[in-house]
Parts: sequence; C-alpha cells; structure tokens
Amino acid sequence: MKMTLLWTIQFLSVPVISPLCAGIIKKFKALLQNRQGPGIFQPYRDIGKLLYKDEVISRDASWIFRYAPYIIFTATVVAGTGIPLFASFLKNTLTGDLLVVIYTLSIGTFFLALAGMDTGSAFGGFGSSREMTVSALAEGGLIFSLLTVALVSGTTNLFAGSGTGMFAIGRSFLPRILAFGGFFIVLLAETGRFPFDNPATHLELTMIHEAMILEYSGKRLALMEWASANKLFIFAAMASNLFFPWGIAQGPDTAAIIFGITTFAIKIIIFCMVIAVLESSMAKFRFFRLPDLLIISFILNVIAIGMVYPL
Amino acid sequence: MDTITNQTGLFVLLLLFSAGALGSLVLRKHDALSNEWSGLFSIAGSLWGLFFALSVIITGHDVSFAVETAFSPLFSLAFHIDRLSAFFIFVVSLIALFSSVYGIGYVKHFYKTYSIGVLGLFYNLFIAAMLLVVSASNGIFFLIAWEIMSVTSYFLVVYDRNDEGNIKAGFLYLIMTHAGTAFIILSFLLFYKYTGSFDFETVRANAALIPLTVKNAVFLLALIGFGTKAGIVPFHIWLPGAHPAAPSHVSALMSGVMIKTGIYMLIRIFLGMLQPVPIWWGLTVLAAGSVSSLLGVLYALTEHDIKRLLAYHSIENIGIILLGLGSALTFSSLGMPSLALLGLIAALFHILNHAVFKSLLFLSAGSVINETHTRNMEEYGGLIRFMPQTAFFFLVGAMAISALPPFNGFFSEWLTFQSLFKGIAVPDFSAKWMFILAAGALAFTGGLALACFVKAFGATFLARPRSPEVAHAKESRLTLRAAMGALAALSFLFGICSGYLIPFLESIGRDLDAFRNTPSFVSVSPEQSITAGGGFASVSAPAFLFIFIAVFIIVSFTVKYLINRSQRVKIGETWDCGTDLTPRMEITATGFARSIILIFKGVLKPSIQKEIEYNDSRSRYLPKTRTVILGISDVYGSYVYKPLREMITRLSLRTKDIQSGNINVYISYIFIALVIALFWVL
Amino acid sequence: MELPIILTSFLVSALIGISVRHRRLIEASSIAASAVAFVESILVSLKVASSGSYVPFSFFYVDSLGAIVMLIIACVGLAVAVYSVEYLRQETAKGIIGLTRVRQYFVLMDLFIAAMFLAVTAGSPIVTWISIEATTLSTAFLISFYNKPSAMEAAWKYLIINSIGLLLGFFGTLLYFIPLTSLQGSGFVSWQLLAANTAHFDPLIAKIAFVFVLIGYWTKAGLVPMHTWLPDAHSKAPAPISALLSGVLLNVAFIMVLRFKNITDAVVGVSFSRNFLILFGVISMLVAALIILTQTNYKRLLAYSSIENMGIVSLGFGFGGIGAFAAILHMIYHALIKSTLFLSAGTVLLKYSSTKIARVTGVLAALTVTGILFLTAFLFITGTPPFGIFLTKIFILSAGIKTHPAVVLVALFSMVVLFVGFFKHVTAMSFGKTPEGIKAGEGSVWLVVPPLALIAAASYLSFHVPGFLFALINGAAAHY
Amino acid sequence: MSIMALRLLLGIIFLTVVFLHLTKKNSGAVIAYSVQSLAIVLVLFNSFLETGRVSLLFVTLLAFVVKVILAPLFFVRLIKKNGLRFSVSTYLNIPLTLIIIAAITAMAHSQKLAPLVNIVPANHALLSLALSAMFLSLGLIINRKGALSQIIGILSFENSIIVFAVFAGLEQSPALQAGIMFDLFVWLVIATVFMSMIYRHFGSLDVTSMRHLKD
Repeated sequence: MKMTLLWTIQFLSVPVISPLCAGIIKKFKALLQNRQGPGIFQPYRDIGKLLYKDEVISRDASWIFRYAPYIIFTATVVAGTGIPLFASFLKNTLTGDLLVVIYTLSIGTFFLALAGMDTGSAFGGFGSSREMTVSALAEGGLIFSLLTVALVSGTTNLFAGSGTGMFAIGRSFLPRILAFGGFFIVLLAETGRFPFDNPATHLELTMIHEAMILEYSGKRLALMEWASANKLFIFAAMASNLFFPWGIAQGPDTAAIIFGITTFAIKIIIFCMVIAVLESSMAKFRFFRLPDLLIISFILNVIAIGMVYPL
Repeated sequence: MDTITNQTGLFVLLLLFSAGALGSLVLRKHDALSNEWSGLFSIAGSLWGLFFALSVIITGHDVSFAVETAFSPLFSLAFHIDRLSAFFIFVVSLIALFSSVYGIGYVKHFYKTYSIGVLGLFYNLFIAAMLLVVSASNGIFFLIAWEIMSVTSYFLVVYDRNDEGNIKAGFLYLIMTHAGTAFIILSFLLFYKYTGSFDFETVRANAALIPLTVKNAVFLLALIGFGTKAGIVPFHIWLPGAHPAAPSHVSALMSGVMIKTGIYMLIRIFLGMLQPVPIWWGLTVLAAGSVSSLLGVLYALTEHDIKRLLAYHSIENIGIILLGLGSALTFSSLGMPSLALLGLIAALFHILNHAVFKSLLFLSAGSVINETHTRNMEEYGGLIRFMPQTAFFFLVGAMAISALPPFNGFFSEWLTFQSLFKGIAVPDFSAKWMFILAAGALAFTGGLALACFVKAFGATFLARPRSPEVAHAKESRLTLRAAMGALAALSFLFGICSGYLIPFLESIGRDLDAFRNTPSFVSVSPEQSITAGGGFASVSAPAFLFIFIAVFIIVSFTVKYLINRSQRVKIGETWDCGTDLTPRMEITATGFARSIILIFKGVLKPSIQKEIEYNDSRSRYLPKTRTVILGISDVYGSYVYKPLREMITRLSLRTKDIQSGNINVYISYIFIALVIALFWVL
Repeated sequence: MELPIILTSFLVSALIGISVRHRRLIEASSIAASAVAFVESILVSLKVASSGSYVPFSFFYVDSLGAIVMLIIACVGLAVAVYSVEYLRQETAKGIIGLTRVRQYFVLMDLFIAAMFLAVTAGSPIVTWISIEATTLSTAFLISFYNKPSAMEAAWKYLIINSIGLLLGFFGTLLYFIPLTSLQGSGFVSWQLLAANTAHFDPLIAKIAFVFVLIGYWTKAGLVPMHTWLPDAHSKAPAPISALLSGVLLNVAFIMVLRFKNITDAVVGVSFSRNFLILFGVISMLVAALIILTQTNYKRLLAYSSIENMGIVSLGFGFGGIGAFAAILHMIYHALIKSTLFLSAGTVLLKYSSTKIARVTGVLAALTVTGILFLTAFLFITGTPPFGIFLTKIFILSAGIKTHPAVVLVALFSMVVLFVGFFKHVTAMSFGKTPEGIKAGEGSVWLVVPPLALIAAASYLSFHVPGFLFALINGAAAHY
Repeated sequence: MSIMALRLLLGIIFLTVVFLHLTKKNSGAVIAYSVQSLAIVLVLFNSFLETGRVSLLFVTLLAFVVKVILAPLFFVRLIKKNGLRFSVSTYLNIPLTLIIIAAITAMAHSQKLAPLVNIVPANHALLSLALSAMFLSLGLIINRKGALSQIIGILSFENSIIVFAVFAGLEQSPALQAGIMFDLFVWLVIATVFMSMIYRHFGSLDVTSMRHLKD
C-alpha cells in the first residue's frame, strides 16, 4: 500500500511539480532584474489557459506534428519514473537504468525535432538542426557524467546511484564534483537555458527550442511547454540527487520520506536559483562556441571516470 | 528437428537457391515468370534456412561433413555448422526472406530494361554464397564461397549498368574486396604453413604450433582482409558507393548481411581458433570500432544521397558490433570470460538487429526512390502524405537504428554499452583508457545517429514536396509494404522480446570453446528484465513499453476527453512572416547537417564553394543567384588511396621502360640474364 | 600410328593450301586436319595415361606432360581452325585481305600446328629443337600477316630474339650430350637416353647447360626478361594465331626446359633448378602485372597476361610437390582460357576495328555473347572462384609458403595488381555506351562457338577432371 | 689436319668475328662471314677425314652450299638491290668496342667457365676460343643497329656453336645435322625476305627506326 502510494507520488511528481520549478526560475530572474515578475504558479495558469484554447494547425503538417506533443510529454513522464526524486530505495530495475533514461529523453528530442521540420517553416527547420547539433554533442557528456556516478556506486541504476552517500567513499568525492561540472553544462544545454538557448526569446536568429514549437498552439503547445518544464525538472532532480545525495530516503520509513521530500524541495529550489542567477549574469553564447563548452563537459567527465578507479 | 539438422537439410537449402538461380536464367525471356520463379525459390529457400538454422540452434547438433575433392587433400568441400554458423544462416535467411518478398514487386520496374533472368541468377547465387561462407570449414572452400559472394554481388551492383556511377562503384568494390581477399589468403597460408592444413578445425586444434609473431601477423591480415568486407574505416571506401548502386533489395542484403560475414570470420578466427590472444588485439579492434562508428556516422551526416547515407550508417553499426567484439576479445585476454561472453552477446545481438533495421531502411528508401526516381534527398519532402505506410516503416527503422527504446537497436547498444562500462573497471591501464574512449565514441555515435535520422526522415518525408516528382509518388505495391511491415514488426518484436532472445544468443556464444563453461553475466528475470554485468545494470523492455503506452494513453485520453471538449482545431497556413512560403525556404538536408559538419571540420574537411551572380556587375548589392556548394573531400582517397595508386602507377610506368622498343636492348637483356645466371651458379 | 597420321594430315592440308585455289576446300582440309589431330591426340593420351609413356617408334616419345600439351595443342588447334574460317571471311568481306593471303594463312597455320605436335612428340632433343625453330619460321609471316610497319617490326623482333634464344637453347642442348660422348656409335640421342646417362655428368657442366637451355627455351616461352618480343608478336598477329601463340606455343617451349630440368636434377639435385624457376617466375609475374596496370592495348594486355601465367606455372614447378600438380593444371586452364580471350578479342577487333582500349566501349551492348565470354574468361584467368585457376593459384602459393614466404608475398601482390589492372580495362571495355557507327549484334555464330567451346571445356575441368587426364597430370607432376 | 691447322682455322673464325665488330661496310661483313663459313666447312671436312663417314661429307657439302655460297649470295643481292654500301652505325665507338671485345674474350676464358672448356682437355684452348667467338657474336648483335649485321651476327653465333660442338665431340647424327642445316636455310630465306620488306617499309635497315611497338 505504502509502496503503491510512493510510486504514485514518484509518477506524478514530475508532471505536477515541474511547472512550479519553471515558475520559480522565472520569479527569481525577475527579482534579480528588479522586477516584480509573475507568481511562481504562473506556468500552471499558462498551461491551463492553453489547454482550453482553440488550435491552428498548418495544412502541411502530418501526423508527426499532431502526435509529437503527446509522445514528447509521455517520454518525459516515463523518464521521470527512472530517476530518484526523494527515495532511493524505490529501486526501479525495470526502467531506472541511466541509458534508458537518457534514450527515453532522446525519444522526446527526436520527435521534437521532427515536429519542428514538419510544417515546412524555415524557423522550425533550423531550430531542429540546432537542437540536434547541441543534443548530439551533449550526449557524450551526459552519459559519462551519469556513468561516473554509476561506477562509483557499482550499478547503472540511478536509484542505487543516489543511495550511496556523497562521502561514503572518500576518493569518489573529486570524480563526483568533476562529473557534476560536466553534468551541469549538459543540463543547461539539454534544457535550453543560457548560454545555449534563451527560453524567453522569439528572435529568429537565436532561438532553438522556441523555433521548433513555433507552429504549435492550444493544447499541443501546452503539452510542449509542459514537457520542457518536465525535462528541466528531471535534470534538476538528477543533478541534485545523484551528485549531492543528501537526505534522500534510504528506506520506507515515513519520517525519512518526509525528510527526503523536504531536502529534495530545498535542493531543487537552490538549483532553480543557481540557474536564475546564471541566466541573469551571463550572455548567450554564439552558436559555434557551444561545442567547445560541450567538449569541456565531456573532458571533465572523462577525467572524472579516469579518477574513479585510480591505478 | 533432428531430422533436418544433417547434410540433407543443408543440401536442400542450397538446392532451392540453385534452382532459383538456374530457373530464372532459363526463363529469362519472360520477365514476369522469371521474377516470380526467382522470388518463390528464394523465399522457399529462406524459409527452409530459417527452419534449418533454428533447428541447429535449438538442438545444438552440429552439422559437419566433408566432400573430398579429387584435386588435392588440402581442398575439401567441408561444412561445419555449429550454433555460430547457424546464427548467421538465420540472419541471412531472415533478411533474404523479406528482401525476396520485396523483390517480387520491386523488380517490376526493371522489366524490359534489363534481363530479369540474370538478376534472379545472381541474386539467388549471392544468397547461396553467403550461406556457404558461413558454413564452410575448409579455408580454400571458404575462399571460393567468399569470392563467389563478392563476384555475384559485384554483378548485382553493376546490374543497372547504364549508370556510369554504378560501374565505377562496382569497380571500386571488386578491387577492394579482391585486395581484401589477398590479405585473407595470406592469413590462411600462414595457418597452412604452421598447421599444415586449411581445415579450420585442424587449425584450431593446432593453433598452439603457430608462433606468436605469426599470430599477430594473422590478426592484422585478417582484420584488414575481413575488415575490408565489413567496411571498417579506412577500408570502407567501396561501401558507400557499392551499396547504393545495387537494386534496393540487394542493398538491403549487402548492408544487412553481407558485411556481417566479415564479422563472422573475425569471431570465428579470433575467438574460435586462435584463443588465447594477446590483449592488444582486443584493444585494436576496439579502436577500429570506435573510429568506424564515429566516422561512419559523421560521414552519414554529410550525405544527401539517401542510400549513401544508409550505407555510411552500416559502417557506423559495424563499428558498434566491433566494440562488442573488441571488448569480448579484451576481456578474454584479461581472463574475464564472463564479461567476454557479454561482449560477444552484445555483438551478436547487434548483428541481428542491424540486419533487421538496416534492411528495413534500405527497403523503404528503395520504395521512395522507386517513386521519385532520384536518390537525392534534397528533391524529396512531404512524402509522408503520399506514402504514409512507407514513411511509418522508415520511422520505425530510424528509431531502431538511433537506438531509441523500445526498438531492438536500443537493447543491443545497451548491452554493448554495459560491456564497455564494465571494461572501464578493469585493472589494466591501457585497456581501461581504451574502454573509456570506446564508450565515449559510442555515446557520441548515438547522439549523432539521432541527428542524422532526424535529418533523413525530416528531409524525406516531412514538410512540403521540393520537387514535382514527389507529387506523383504513390504508396508502393503490396509485396513491398508487406516486406517492410514485417521487418518493422520484427524490429519492434526483437526489442520487446530481447529477454527471450538473449538466452539464445548466449547459447550461441557458449558454443565457442572459450566460453564453454563460462558463468554468465547476463541474466533474464521472470519479468523479462535483462541484467547485465553481474547486477551492474538492468532493463526491461516489456515494462518500458507498458509504462510508455500507459502514460501515453492516459495523457491523450485526459487531454482529449477530460480537459477540452469545446475547442476547435482550425487548419491554417504555416506562419510565413508575411511572404509566400515556398519549399525553397525549408531547411535542406545539407543545411540541416551544416552546423555539425562545421563543428567537425577538422575531421571532415568540408569545402564550401560560393558562387554569386549579380544583376548589375557594377553595383554589387543585389545578387541575382547565389549558390553554395558544401562538399566533403574524400580524405582517405586523397591521403591513403590516391598516393598508393599513384605510387603503383608510377612503378608501372617505370616498368614499362623495360619495353623500350629497341631490339638491341632486348637482346642485351638476354645476354645479361645469361651472364648473370652463369656467374651466379658457378 | 597416331603421331604420323597427325603430322601427315597437317602436311596434306598444307599441300592442299599450296596447290588448290578453292577457298572452301582449303578451309575444310584445315579443319579436317585439326579434327583428325584432335581425335588422334586423345587416343595417344589415353595410351599414355594407361602406360605412363608412349614410344611408337624410337623417333617419337610421348610422356605424360607431352601428352597433356598434345591435348592442349589439339583442342586449341581445332577451335582456332574453326574460328579462323569465319574470322578470315569477315576480314575478306571488310577488304582487309585477299584470297592469296588466306591460302598463305592456312598453309602456315597447318605447318605451325604440325611443328608444335612434332616438338612435343619427338624422341630426340635435337628434333625437338628443329621443330621449335620451325614454329618460329612458320609463324614469322603470320605475325607480319597484315603487312603493316608495326607488324613487320613485331615479326622482325620475334625472329631475331627467338633465333638468338633458340641458338642458346641449342648450345645448352648440345652440352647435355657430353656424358654420351663416351658411348660411341649412337647416332640418335633420345630423351630417355639422356635421362639414363646422368651418372657421368659433370655437375658444373650440367648447371651451365641448364642455364643455357633455360634462357634459350624460355625466350620462346616468354619469361621476363626474355619476353620482350612477346607482347609485340602476340598483339600484331591475327587473333586466332595469337590464341595459338599464347595458349599453346608458350607451353610447348616451356615444357622443354622441364624435360632438361629432370635431367639436371638427377645430377645436381632439385634445389638448383627450382631456384631459377622461382626467380624467373616471380619476376615475370611482377613485371607483367605492373605493365598491365597502365596498358592501353587489349591484345598486348592479353599477351602480358600470358607472361604472368607462365610466371605462375614456373613458380608452381619451382615450388614442386602440389605446386607442380597445380602448375600443370594451370597450364591447361591457361591454354584454354587465353585462347578464349584472344578469340573473343578477335571478334571485338572485327567489330571495333581497333585494339586500343580507349576506343572500345560498350562491348556488352554491342556483342553480348562475346562480351559475356570475355568477362567470364577474365574472371577465370584472374583466378576468381569457382573457376579452376583460383585453386591452382592457391595450391601453388601454399606449396611455396613453407619455403619461400617472401616470394609468395610478391606473387600475391602481383596477382592483386594484375587483377586491378586487368579489371580496370575490362570494365572500360565491357560497359558504357557503344561508339557511334557500331551496330549491335554478333557477326556470326561461328565466331562464338569456338571460344564458347573452349571456355566450356575449361569450366568443366574446373569441377571435374576426367580420369585419364588426372592420371596424366599426376604422372607428370610426380617428376617435379 | 694437324692441330696447328685447326688452331689456325679457329683463329680465323675468331678474327672474322672481331672484324665483323669493326667493319663499316656491309660487303666487308658479308665477306668476313663467307671466310668464317669456309673455315667452318674446312673444320667439318677435317672431321670427315678423321672419321671417314661419308654422311659427314654430305653434311659438309650442305654446309658449304648454304653457308659459303647461298647466304653470301642472298646478302650481296640484297645489298646490290637496295644500294646498301655502308652498315648502319653502332652504339659504341671503335675503341670502346675493342675494350668490350677484350672483356668478353677474357670472360670466356675465365676460370668460371673452365668446366666447359675442359670437356675435351686436349682442345682446351680451342674451346675457349670458340666460346669467345660465341659471346662476341652475341655482343655484335647487341652493338649493331643494322639488320644485316644482326643477321650475320646470328649466323656467326651459330657457326661458333658448331665449331664448339665439333671440337667438343658433340656432333649430331648426319640426318639431324641435315635437318639443322635445312632449318638454317629456311631461316636465311625468311630473314632475307624480311630484310627487304623492312627496307621497303622503313626506308633503311636501321633497326632503331622500328619504334612503333613499345609500352
């Protein structure tokens, strides 16, 4: 009974909490820019509003365009079941493998890029092109940063990865920090944040993610926005739980779980703040400088892995 | 099942294909009849092949016999079909089955242009030769089958002989494969020198007699020789030319199966015959795999010829298979047979999977080409509306090859990844770093493959048609769709049922001496969760599928029926910034990949030519036309093959000086030869 | 009586050619003579197969190897005779030659074939030498047949170089008689006698004699560096004559050295002569392969290919053991296939009127059957399975890998280079568009049947060697 | 005949070869060849005298007809018909030619070929000389650009072989000798025909003008 409940929370928390996460970032950014800003629940209102709006679909669009939002959204939710949120003992051995999570997210990327190309708009096409470029280059860093954790904990199951204490093995501290550096760069790339992408822009020359969903409206746009919030949340959760596995519930004990949820919330908020600070203090990079950043991420991770089993 | 795991079963198999070959040649005056004859017999043969191979795999009874020839005891028609051979017979038959079904409909457009009888002849012989290659156990007999396979496939490549490009591609193909065969011959000769036999079984039993340096030489020779056929970089240059040139159902066989015969022999020799092996062999194979997979996918990105793109992906996937094989070799050298078995299973699984999805992709590309009469992706676009089913099958293939779950490609890549991950933990310094690099290569390969197939699918099927040809496209014939549909279904099923397949693959690996008593590192739990590397990682395909479908249904249902019932969906125009949107504004296949090409310009060495024509030559403000050509220079051609060719040509021209035309000089050769011979002997 | 019948029938045919002006009769008599020779040769070889050798009078001596070469002469000779009839008719129709030349052609061809028969069956080394000299003399005018400056040049070089070579061979042959000088009174020295009297042979003289014989006769057999006349002569002669020269004559000259090799080996051991065979073999292969790579004339290309194949055969005998067996088999395959190639090349030449590779494109479209024959024969001769030459090459290489790995490496390299070069030219010729003004279609069925028969025979032999032939090959290989 | 006379004859043969190397006139070459052939015939005649076999006399006569009468006759007619007084030039000038002659003669006398000349130890010196004549003839063919000189060179090579065979006691049966002689005769006819054809086609007997065939 308890496990069912916990699993339900695990399932639901990604789609339920993720808009909040986006809202927090927006709010922080506004505060940093000396603006009032919308409330942190504004994303929920946006999604709700979009869900009830009429839609316009291009006559060039095929079923890919129509179904992509559902598939992308599903992919993020499924990926969400594979990562530890507040309880590491929920060892999901069925879909909790790091490669499964990464490739499930790739399904989303794949359909997102296809949807971008589907309407024949010039924006969608280059958006997809840029998105695929960035995500292709981010793949190495992403896999390797999670792999560092997996090697430290002796399993590629992400839940187990978050179960080992950060200082449980002293010598794994440095690899983890390095890997986190790498992971953080990938996080920014994959979730379309500064300096890779500007989530708030609609300027033709710079947008990536927005370009692909330019043709969407109504409920499909809502799902797209929601899915991207999910993705952000998933990455934030991975960053906080895999690299800083403090406070996460190690057993099905109610107190531990509540403590886990609390620490998780705090960690997420901190992450949101970090991202907000970063976005406010940094300029967007020129597109062709991004690969350097991603290669740096990969190299950091290679070094990290090299240090996991020093000879 | 025992009743067919004997030599009669094999003879029936070969007989069916021979009958198909000869019959279609005899009936060559009647195009349709000849085509149906060839198709029916190859289908029957393939079905029998599947049945035969499965029987061998399940019962584990080797089929082994030899027909002595009068020529010499060195050469006998010796067959030995163990589970490994049977696995490859299975793969060949599986793909041959669907290619043949597809072929019946596909070949129709060659009627009246070319001889269908000849196509049927070479097609059936080609399949038969592949079956012989994987079942021969005498070196000379193997070489005969190997060369027949090469030559028949050459004739299939140049079948469309009015296209000069095909002839060139065929030329390059045959000389490369011939050169490769020379390396193979040399390695077999070295076997013969030290063991006194061409028989694989005898060589294996006497492998200890071969000195280590010779073994090392054999390793390099075999890697180059079989690697040429498999398409390992830098011996791959024939592949992107030859595979597209052939008729599409043949391309499917060549890319899906033929190149794997090279891998088969690498497994047979390195893991079967020459055990134990030095560690650097495995590391070299890993390096070759890493380079092939990365460069294969990078070159694929630069292509806008759809079949060349797919051909480059074959190089990439051969690289991935080599990563599995390389880790198997490395682990076996390090004394970790369980992990080695894991690597071998990964390689075998990927062989099977790649065969399925690559032939699916080639067949769907063939359908597209058949309708649009061009291989240039820049002239496609919007085909999803005209050929919805083909588009769907291509999408399945694209997802499978990009290793997206729950399709089969993911699970074999997952296993490959696991064996590489476990390799990072080995205590050997060089091995550890090789594994890190290999895993990195595989990771990047995955990402780039995804990008490449977004490009391929998007440019081909999505947006608006970019040429008038597309608008005339129709959905392909039933047999074509049936073949593609079946392969798409297999691609899905092999993914979902990976838990069932893995024990089979493991039993195949265990047939090799090196793994006969190895504890397994791959286990499958009752809920079909595959666990690899002794609990290191696990995944369950059915669970993933179930969760995914459940969430998808809940989401769609919720959005459709619970949230909005009152809103309307309007069909409008794509937003065009106020101009008239034309297909010329869409992103092109080249444009899509341009940023990645520029990022990797150090490797790919692209050349960009810009030509601008102005309306008014004095005031250069308003260009009339602007052409940008993005080309990829042939690095291997200009740095490896061209210098080699030039060197040999120069040597040849020098040698021609012997034939100077002067009779006095000629006579002096004789005199000098005489004097040297006289004074050399005395 | 078989051997005199063969020789007589050819001489009669030649006489008919000289005395009669009736074209059909000349053609018929030539074919008839070849047919008689064919049947009789099979009878002879059956006898040799059952008893090891055949010595009807002391004048003749046919051993296993001789019988094999006899069969080769007979087969190719018959095919060439049949082919020549139609070939010359077409040339007459094109106005290239007149009746006088046709008569000349058949007379000389008959004499040529007769001389070759005599060379392999003669019991005395000197008679053999005389008949090989006779082949030079009878073919000189066939090479200069078209009377063009280049043909004259080819014939001149052929005459001079071969005369020198044969004189060296003659000298070498004489040296082999040294041990017999003590045996007074024997007027007629036979091969058997030479082989029987090796006991008193000074090893050093045996070596010198072998060198002279080797250089001498192999000038005729076309091994590098004595080969220089060969590409010229073989490319300038009429195609059917080229077939005889390349397919048959080379073998006839080649086996003479082998006969002397046996005698020498009895005196000084096998390794001495083997080294020579290996050295000349591998050089021939390498040079021929390299030159083929940038060849521009398809008949010269075929000529170089003959040099290469002679090199392979030499290598096979040099390695010995299974190599010798394979070499003999290779000799047979090569004879049949090279003739096929030259005959098909003749048909191509009739159609395109040029021997330049660059001028010949789209043979498959213009001459479908001939094109397929040419392509198949190319695959055959470059050692592509399932054809027999693949096996012989592998056997020869495996015979050599134990003792001479470096030679095997060079040989393998040459084979690849040759394949690449040959294939490049075959591709250029077979595919592509037929030039303007060339009408598609075979000229006559009789231009197709002879090469088809030859390649069919070779293909059959790739899969199954008849018992008597197998016995012959084994019998011959046992000596080397 | 005494051994001295034989030596003299062989010396003549050797000297004619040397002379062939040096002469610039075609007629000189033909005369030298006739002299050489005459010497050979005398040697053959000598062996007839020694053995007393009538058949050998027949061979000697045949040789006389072919070599001393017919061959020079053919050549003279060719020279007359085409007005070929001077031979085509050589590759090496006279001093160099002389050096080469010396070298080749030394080579033929070298210790390396000792077993060859010791077949009949008594004729040791003669055999060496015959061997030198052989090699010199070969050298002649290589050095000369004229077709006629080459033909004469080949004939003189053949003569040297015959003389070697005679002194080494390697004579063949008369029937075979007759066959060889017949061969030679046919060869001579063909070579002469070819020479005139070449002259017609190329306008000279210079073999270096034949350069159609090369790779």
